[in-house]
Amino acid sequence: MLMVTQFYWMVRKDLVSEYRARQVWPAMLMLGTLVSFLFSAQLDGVVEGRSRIVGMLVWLAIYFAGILAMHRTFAMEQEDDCWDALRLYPVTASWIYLAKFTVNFLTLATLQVVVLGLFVVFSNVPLLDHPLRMLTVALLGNVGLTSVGTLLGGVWTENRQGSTMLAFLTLPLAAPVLLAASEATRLVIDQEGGPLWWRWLSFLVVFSIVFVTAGIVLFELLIED
Amino acid sequence: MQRSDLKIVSARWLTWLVTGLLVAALGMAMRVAPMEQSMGQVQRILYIHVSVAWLGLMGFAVMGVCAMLYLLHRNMAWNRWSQAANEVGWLCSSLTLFTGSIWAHAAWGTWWTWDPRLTTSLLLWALYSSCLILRGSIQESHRSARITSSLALLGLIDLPLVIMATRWFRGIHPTSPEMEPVMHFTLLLNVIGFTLFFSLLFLRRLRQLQTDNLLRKLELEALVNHPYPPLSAAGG
Amino acid sequence: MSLFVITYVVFWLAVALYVIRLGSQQRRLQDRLLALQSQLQMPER
Amino acid sequence: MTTTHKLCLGGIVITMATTCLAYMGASSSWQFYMTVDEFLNQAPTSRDYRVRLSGKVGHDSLRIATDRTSASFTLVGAKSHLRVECRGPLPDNLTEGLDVVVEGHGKNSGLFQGDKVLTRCASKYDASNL
Repeated sequence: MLMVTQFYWMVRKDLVSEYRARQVWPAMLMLGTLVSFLFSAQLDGVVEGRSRIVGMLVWLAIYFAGILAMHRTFAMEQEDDCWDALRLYPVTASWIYLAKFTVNFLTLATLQVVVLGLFVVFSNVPLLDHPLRMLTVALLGNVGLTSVGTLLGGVWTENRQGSTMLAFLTLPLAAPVLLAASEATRLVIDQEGGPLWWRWLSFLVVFSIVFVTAGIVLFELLIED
Repeated sequence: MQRSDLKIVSARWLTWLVTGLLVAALGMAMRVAPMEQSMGQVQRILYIHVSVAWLGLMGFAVMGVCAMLYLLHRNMAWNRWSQAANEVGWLCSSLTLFTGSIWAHAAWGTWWTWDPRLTTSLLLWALYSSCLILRGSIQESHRSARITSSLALLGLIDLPLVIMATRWFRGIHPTSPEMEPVMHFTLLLNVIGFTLFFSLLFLRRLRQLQTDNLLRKLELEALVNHPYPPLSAAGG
Repeated sequence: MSLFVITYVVFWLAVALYVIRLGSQQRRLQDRLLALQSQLQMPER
Repeated sequence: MTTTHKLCLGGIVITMATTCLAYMGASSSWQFYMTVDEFLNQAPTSRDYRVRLSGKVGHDSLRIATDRTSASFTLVGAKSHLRVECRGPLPDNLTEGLDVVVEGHGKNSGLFQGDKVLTRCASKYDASNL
């Protein structure tokens, strides 16, 4: 019970500080919007294979803006030695990981709402004709990206070129999620359910399980000094 | 493993043995082994491709196991093992992709296709590269070792996927085709020769890293005992 | 020249590059060792 | 819980997940390609999407345009066969009786419109008599 309370406070303090200082969300949403704009504008002339391209672009936009945000949630902790204070808090590193994971999940979810909305409006692709399916893909993709991003984000708290390095290092680990999520998104757009869709979905589930577990286990090793 | 145990690296006879083996393997691969019927001369890439592919996988396994040992014992010696394996393994992994791509162009008619074996191998290469970059970009040694080891450990998941990709999933990459006895022997010779050669490179690199570590300690010690470096002598 | 010969040549070039890198690393280590030796042989002040 | 315990636990979960992935791959085969028979067993209406098909080039069926930009042949499976028309770069060693993978999409008329052909290696490496 105590764990849950501590977890709640760790999540809450991040959300409250974000609400007051607005350090992460505006920059992330700005980048997401801009990237979505550019991508959709370029899509105008494309006739064939639109769904395939849109599937990929949506996730690329989410990935780039999302990685920026995940880096910032950790970089934020550097001010006034918040990070050291957080690690002195009597919880195991696994709980810190889960708290950061939750915050990043919520952040990325907001980004997804914006990016998906923009793509629906600007690219004329029926992304939301099967809202439930799209929601499932978005959720699983979010969990996959967040688990990787949060795990490696802890590494680069104080490094100045951290966000570049983070994008660099997460890419090989996040590439399977990006591919699976894009492919699943394409199938949603093309309105193809069936075994292929389920296969990509189950891949996303397995990936998420692996990396959330890895995060709970390895986070301690990554953040100790 | 201490420095003295690595004397074998500098043993002349071993160097000559490996050189001889490699020359024999090269000769067998380029001349003695028969030309393949449907693919022609290009099939001779098989001998180096399979050798370095196997060593790329081996390298990652060594790196992963050493990374785990480092994390358990926090002994920098294991990190040096893992770093040497990382460098040599990355080289082998890159060469696998390169030779494979050329062979694929001749045999399949494309430089690259998203076959399961190819995709997972590319991922393995990306993981190798990430670890390599990570090692160079963090100054503090234990921090760098800890983070790289964690990533190497995570990457270990990809290893069984690469190995089993042709058996578990349907793809265009052949599993282990039957071949003429001469070809088989040539392949075996090549694999053994390359394994010895790259192991030697690995041990050389390992020894360099150990020497570097030792020198660093001695330099620090010398700096403490002789606080004035030769600079002042030059000035006087 | 057939494709496989080119592949072999490039292959060995890449390996040779790594070996050269190892060699230069070795020289650097040797230089450091020499510097250390000369430093240790200096009279103490 | 010590680091060792955590590592062991993590290892178990990750191994299980990988096994699960392997099982999924083995049972439904994470398809790089479909066989001709599998493709033709589907309802004709669902054939109009991009797919890779594997089969043999039928005997006496290969016609290659003189400028090597297009070819047509029969793709033979275990039980059935399919007419393929392919536009795009062709591999140099495309011949009859060879295992190939064709990338493209089906047409309702029973024709398969390909745009890329990959030849598959022989499953046995034989010495050439030359």
